[in-house]
Amino acid sequence: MTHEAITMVEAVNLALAHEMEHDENVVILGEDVGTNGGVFRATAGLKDRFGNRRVMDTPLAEAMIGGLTVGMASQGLKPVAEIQFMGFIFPALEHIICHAARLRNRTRGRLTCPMVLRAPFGGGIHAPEHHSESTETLLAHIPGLRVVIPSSPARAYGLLLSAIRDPDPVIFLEPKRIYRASKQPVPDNGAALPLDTCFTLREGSDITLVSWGAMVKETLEAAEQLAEEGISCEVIDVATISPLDMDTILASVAKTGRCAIVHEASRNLGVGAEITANLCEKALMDLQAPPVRITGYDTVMPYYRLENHFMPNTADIKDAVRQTLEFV
Amino acid sequence: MTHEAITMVEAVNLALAHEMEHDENVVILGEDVGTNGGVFRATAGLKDRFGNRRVMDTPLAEAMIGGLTVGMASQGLKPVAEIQFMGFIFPALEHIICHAARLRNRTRGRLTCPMVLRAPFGGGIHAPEHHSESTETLLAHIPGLRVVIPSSPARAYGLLLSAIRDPDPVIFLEPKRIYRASKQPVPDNGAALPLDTCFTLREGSDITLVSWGAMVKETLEAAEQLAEEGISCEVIDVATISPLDMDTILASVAKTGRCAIVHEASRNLGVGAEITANLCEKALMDLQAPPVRITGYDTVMPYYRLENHFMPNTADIKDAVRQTLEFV
Amino acid sequence: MDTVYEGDIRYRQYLSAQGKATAELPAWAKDPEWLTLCYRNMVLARALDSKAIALQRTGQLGTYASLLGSEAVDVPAGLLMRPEDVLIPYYRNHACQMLRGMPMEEILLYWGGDERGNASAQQRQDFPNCVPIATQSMHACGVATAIKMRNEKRVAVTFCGDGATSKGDFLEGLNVAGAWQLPVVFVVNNNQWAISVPRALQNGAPTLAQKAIGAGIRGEQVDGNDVIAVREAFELALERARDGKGPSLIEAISYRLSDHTTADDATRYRDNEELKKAWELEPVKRLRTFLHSQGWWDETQETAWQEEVNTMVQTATERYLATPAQPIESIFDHLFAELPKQLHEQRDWAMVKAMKGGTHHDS
Amino acid sequence: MDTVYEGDIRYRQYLSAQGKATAELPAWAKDPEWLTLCYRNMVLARALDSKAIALQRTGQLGTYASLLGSEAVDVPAGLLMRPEDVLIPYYRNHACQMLRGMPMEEILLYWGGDERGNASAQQRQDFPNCVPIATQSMHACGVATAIKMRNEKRVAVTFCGDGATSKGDFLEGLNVAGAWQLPVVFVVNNNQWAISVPRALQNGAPTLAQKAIGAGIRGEQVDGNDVIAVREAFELALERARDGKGPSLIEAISYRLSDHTTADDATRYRDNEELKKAWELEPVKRLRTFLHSQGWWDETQETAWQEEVNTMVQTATERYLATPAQPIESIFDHLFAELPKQLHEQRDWAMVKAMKGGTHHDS
Ligand SMILES: Cc1ncc(C[n+]2csc(CCOP(=O)(O)OP(=O)(O)O)c2C)c(N)n1
Ligand SMILES: Cc1ncc(C[n+]2csc(CCOP(=O)(O)OP(=O)(O)O)c2C)c(N)n1
Ligand SMILES: [Mg+2]
Ligand SMILES: [Mg+2]
Repeated sequence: MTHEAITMVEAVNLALAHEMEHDENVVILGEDVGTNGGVFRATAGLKDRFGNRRVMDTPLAEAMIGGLTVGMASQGLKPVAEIQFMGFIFPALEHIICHAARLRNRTRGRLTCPMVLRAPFGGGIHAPEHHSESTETLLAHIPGLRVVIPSSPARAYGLLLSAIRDPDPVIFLEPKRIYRASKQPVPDNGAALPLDTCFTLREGSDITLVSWGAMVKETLEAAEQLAEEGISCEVIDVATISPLDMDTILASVAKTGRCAIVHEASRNLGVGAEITANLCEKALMDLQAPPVRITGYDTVMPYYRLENHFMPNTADIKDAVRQTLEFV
Repeated sequence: MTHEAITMVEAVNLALAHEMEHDENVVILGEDVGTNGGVFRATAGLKDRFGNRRVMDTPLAEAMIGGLTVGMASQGLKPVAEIQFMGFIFPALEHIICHAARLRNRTRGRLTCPMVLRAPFGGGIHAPEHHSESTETLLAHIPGLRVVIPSSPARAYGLLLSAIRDPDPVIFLEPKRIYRASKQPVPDNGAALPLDTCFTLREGSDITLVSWGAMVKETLEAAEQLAEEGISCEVIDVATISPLDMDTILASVAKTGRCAIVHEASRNLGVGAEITANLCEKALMDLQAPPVRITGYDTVMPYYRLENHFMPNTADIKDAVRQTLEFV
Repeated sequence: MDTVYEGDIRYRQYLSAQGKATAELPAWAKDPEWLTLCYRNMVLARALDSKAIALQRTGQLGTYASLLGSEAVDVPAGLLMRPEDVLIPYYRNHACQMLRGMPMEEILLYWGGDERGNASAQQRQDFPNCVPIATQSMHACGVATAIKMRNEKRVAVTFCGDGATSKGDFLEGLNVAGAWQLPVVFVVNNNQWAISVPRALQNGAPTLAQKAIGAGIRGEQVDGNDVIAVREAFELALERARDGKGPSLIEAISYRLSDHTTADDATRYRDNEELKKAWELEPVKRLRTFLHSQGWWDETQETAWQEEVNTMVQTATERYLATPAQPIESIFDHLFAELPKQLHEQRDWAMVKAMKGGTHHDS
Repeated sequence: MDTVYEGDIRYRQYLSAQGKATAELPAWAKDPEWLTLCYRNMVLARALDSKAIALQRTGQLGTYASLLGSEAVDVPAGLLMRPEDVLIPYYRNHACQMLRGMPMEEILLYWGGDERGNASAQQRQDFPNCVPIATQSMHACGVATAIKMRNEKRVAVTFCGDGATSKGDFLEGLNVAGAWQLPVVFVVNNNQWAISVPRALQNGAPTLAQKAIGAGIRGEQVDGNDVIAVREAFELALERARDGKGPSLIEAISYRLSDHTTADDATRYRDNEELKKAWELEPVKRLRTFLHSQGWWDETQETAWQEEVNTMVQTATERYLATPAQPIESIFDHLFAELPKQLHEQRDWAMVKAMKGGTHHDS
């Protein structure tokens, strides 16, 4: 059991290895996941350790990765498939939406689809086109899927364990900008984290900041800096964006009366829309100011020279929070 | 010029014929669109009239339909592609999202993608699996696309003309439940309807009902019936769900103070979420009650024996409106 | 220029349209047992098919895809597969499904718009009907991957139509099956039409079987109206797969004697002459003629069997029609192993709405 | 069993690894002009490539895909295509793009993360680099459909890698090209690796060219390190397409002498011995040896050309580095022909944020 501080991508690797060690049905497939250990090294060493029957380099075809995974899962394997970048997930959507999310329902439970589909996503690493988008909405909207996004090494480890153990399909989106942004000791004790709850990372009384994935970093930074100005922020990491745990968010907003939601995805129909809609429907009387969304623009993610303009930053969050607090 | 009353699917056909007649660059492609005239007869007679160079039965491959369309559009054609049912659009998404929506932006306007992708969608006709879903969110979330949904023969005609003439990609979703539900005289005069505005179908003062597509029928019915109870509903047909014209909706809610949004799609991250979020952000002080969403459930669209349970009906809308009006 | 690859595609046929042997019959075909069993099931399948169409026409069934003309493709497969094999069907494999143990009333239940048609234990690990074209090809490869990984002697068998061979899923499936030498059999039921699109518009090659070549797997063509040819091809493919010798593609040439589905009207696009000619090739009569000529089947047997078949189909129909709809909460209860808390409220609403006086009562 | 299809795949080569003729050379290859032009451009392409890698290493360029080892695949295509033809490239066709008129500084600008790298008028109707694997194959078919529909004598030429041949888009593209007999040429630059996945894991067939067979189109293999073979194959394919004789697939066997991109480290998965052997086959030296042996090129010319090339690349680099970033509003201004009113506010915010004192100033 390691207590060394590790990065998020190492935590992903640790969780994969842990589950492969404890459940022989857990297998890995994807492009370059074998000898190469994944382009981000998330599966590094696993082929050597578990053999190429359980860690499979596939031909280059995402629809096929999606379809194979469904077929394998129906046989009681627990495939963990990697889509190399979320920007290449689209060919797999037919299998995810029409089959993975529906196999249990379609057969009234006779066949099930206990699979995980991992994909790095989001901007900020100066990557080529299609390597930086945040399109989690497309999956979060689909009934029958769980969509999980970790924001720290420890949560990556615990949530990925849950995702693999879950008897239903889970989309596990990894914010690659923070793959190696910080280290944290993560005991390899097999302790899973729940997929049905947000995580409150910081308590506060003036405003609730809601975020997930890489933007949690900026959100926490903003909270920290605003504290110096005497503004007390509660910070919630949604983690499982679908099904969405509004209870935690509503309880927090009942207390703070204000809310800012931070995400990298485009604003229009980003998950922030659903959260805001819920606040409006269920907490209208609690709101002392309109909730605010701090998000990417409704434009194509620009090619990398301008990408930082697209992505919200700490200063944006602080500005928005201050404005919300000024609202009367 | 015909003034005969026609159905919505006939109006689609009329608009296609009109544009093919007036612009030789307009061409049609898809599965069964030629001799068969489309499984819903939307392209009936067009192959005979314009020849099989301009009305092309494609091999059975939706990714290919998406990709061909992009290639053709880049050459200055104005392809109107049909996806036989929206439930089969997923393989085409990579081309729609990564290419159609981005070709202009990616080349700073050097190449453009003036295409229309038509697809019938929605439930209520007791169809096989995958023939009844409403997944407009998946397209509406994508920057660079216009997503248009008609709700009457006249609007189908006028909006489709605009869609074809538009210099950018338009997704044109046709609510098949109302393909033949009613008839309306539609003069074939080439007059287009704007893609940047909602249509106010009925004025009212107590509450704003917002809907699109097939649900506009139930929404209007509910308004009619509620009028008899002395409740005055304003009814807005969104029509172009992305980019979304909030101005019309906000102006209406400023007047009525209440809002109910009706859509067939699942609730979570349905377009109703974005509308509600906008109301919360921009009209918080106008709202006399929380807006309400009357939607499909966050479940898989059930196979047809139970589908009517999934789809909101007139009584649901009336109940929700009454409850909203009782809110104090 | 060096030749770096050479290949060919063969066509297999034993029975002419007139039910006469066109080649030396395999040994097993000299015994009446299997062929009469096959015949009986083809007749049964056709009777079920007629009933389904009648039910649809009278508003008692939804859109239905007829199997008319593919009996000889489906039935041998259903008879030859072992229980532990896995069928990954498309939407026109009712005969095979029936032979794999799926009760006829469940076949009707499925086409009656009810998910329980996919639910019976008799279906074991077989996949449900697949509507999104060709996606099943890849599920079959996934199943076969699991089988291979576990060193099991089982085979994944999947069907699709001629139109489906144009879709990436089918082609990606062939490719990975070849790359990984998976225990899978792909059967293309080439019934010459994909709704209104004829075979010639799908693809520019003389055979569909040659798509196997690019994937480096075995491919062959068989007369899909000839059960002897289909059994030979299929048995070989099954055995090879079971013995770890890799995948096969079988293109069975049949003809869609029906409309595409009950929602279709083939007279809009299909020449009546062509249909007439196709009826001359049809598989049930062909086999019956052969059985007659061998003295393995006679009019008395035929009449008795037709009667028996009608009773079976009628019983199944009654069971189907007597099946009450699922309760509305069923749409929530199979979404996940356990209903997420977020959905409890929606489930409650749905139940209230479905109750007497509710907005969706009896709808 | 009747044979219903027979086919083969041939391999074309004229120059051995040692730059010696292995077959009777085509007539045009007896003339120095084209081959020295080809050589010059291969050297230029390689110089640009080295520069790009150097820029990336020093933080002046983003992730870059080297063309090292595919010069002989790209350059002949760039020289033989006509201006009115359309190139639908993948992301490893810089040499071809350059020869089609794309200024080197724009090639760098693209890899420098700037959409204007796809924008110059010199690129005419050529498609921009395509990142989502194999999707370009289908765009090429769309372009070819437009060309065919208008009865134009133009050709759509598209490239992809060996890995890309596994993806549905490539296969669906071949299929429709065959069904519709489109004026398109598919070139597979089989450089043996798809990032870390070797050719053998992609596909179970001996050649990738035989994927053409299932689509009913011409397919052949060429030595992709031999410009003479590549030109012969490519010219034939272009001519056929231009004359309405249908599509071709050319599998050019090269080797990826570089890492996959600058973000990759091939030593993690690739044997050094294999790489060493591949260097013995490389195309630039092979052609130079041949030119030397014919007396068409000498050391003096080489030195002079290397110098010239360096100057050209240096000038382009300076232009690239001097190009200021686009203003932030550019991300709005090319989204649609006209900015929808809904986006005006976001555009305004973005500009304010980018201003001095704004939260995104200089970010
Ligand atoms: C992905 C997808 N696209 C379109 C359809 C609509 N559709 C259903 S059957 C069919 C034709 C299939 O033809 P073929 O593969 O030849 O099989 P057949 O029905 O003739 O047996 C089409 C286009 C679908 N079900 N799935
Ligand atoms: C749809 C898609 N999936 C994955 C990737 C990531 N990716 C980029 S290049 C590459 C390998 C391509 O190999 P190959 O086709 O042989 O071309 P090469 O780069 O070797 O020239 C992969 C997997 C991508 N760009 N697009
Ligand atoms: Mg067919
Ligand atoms: Mg390669």
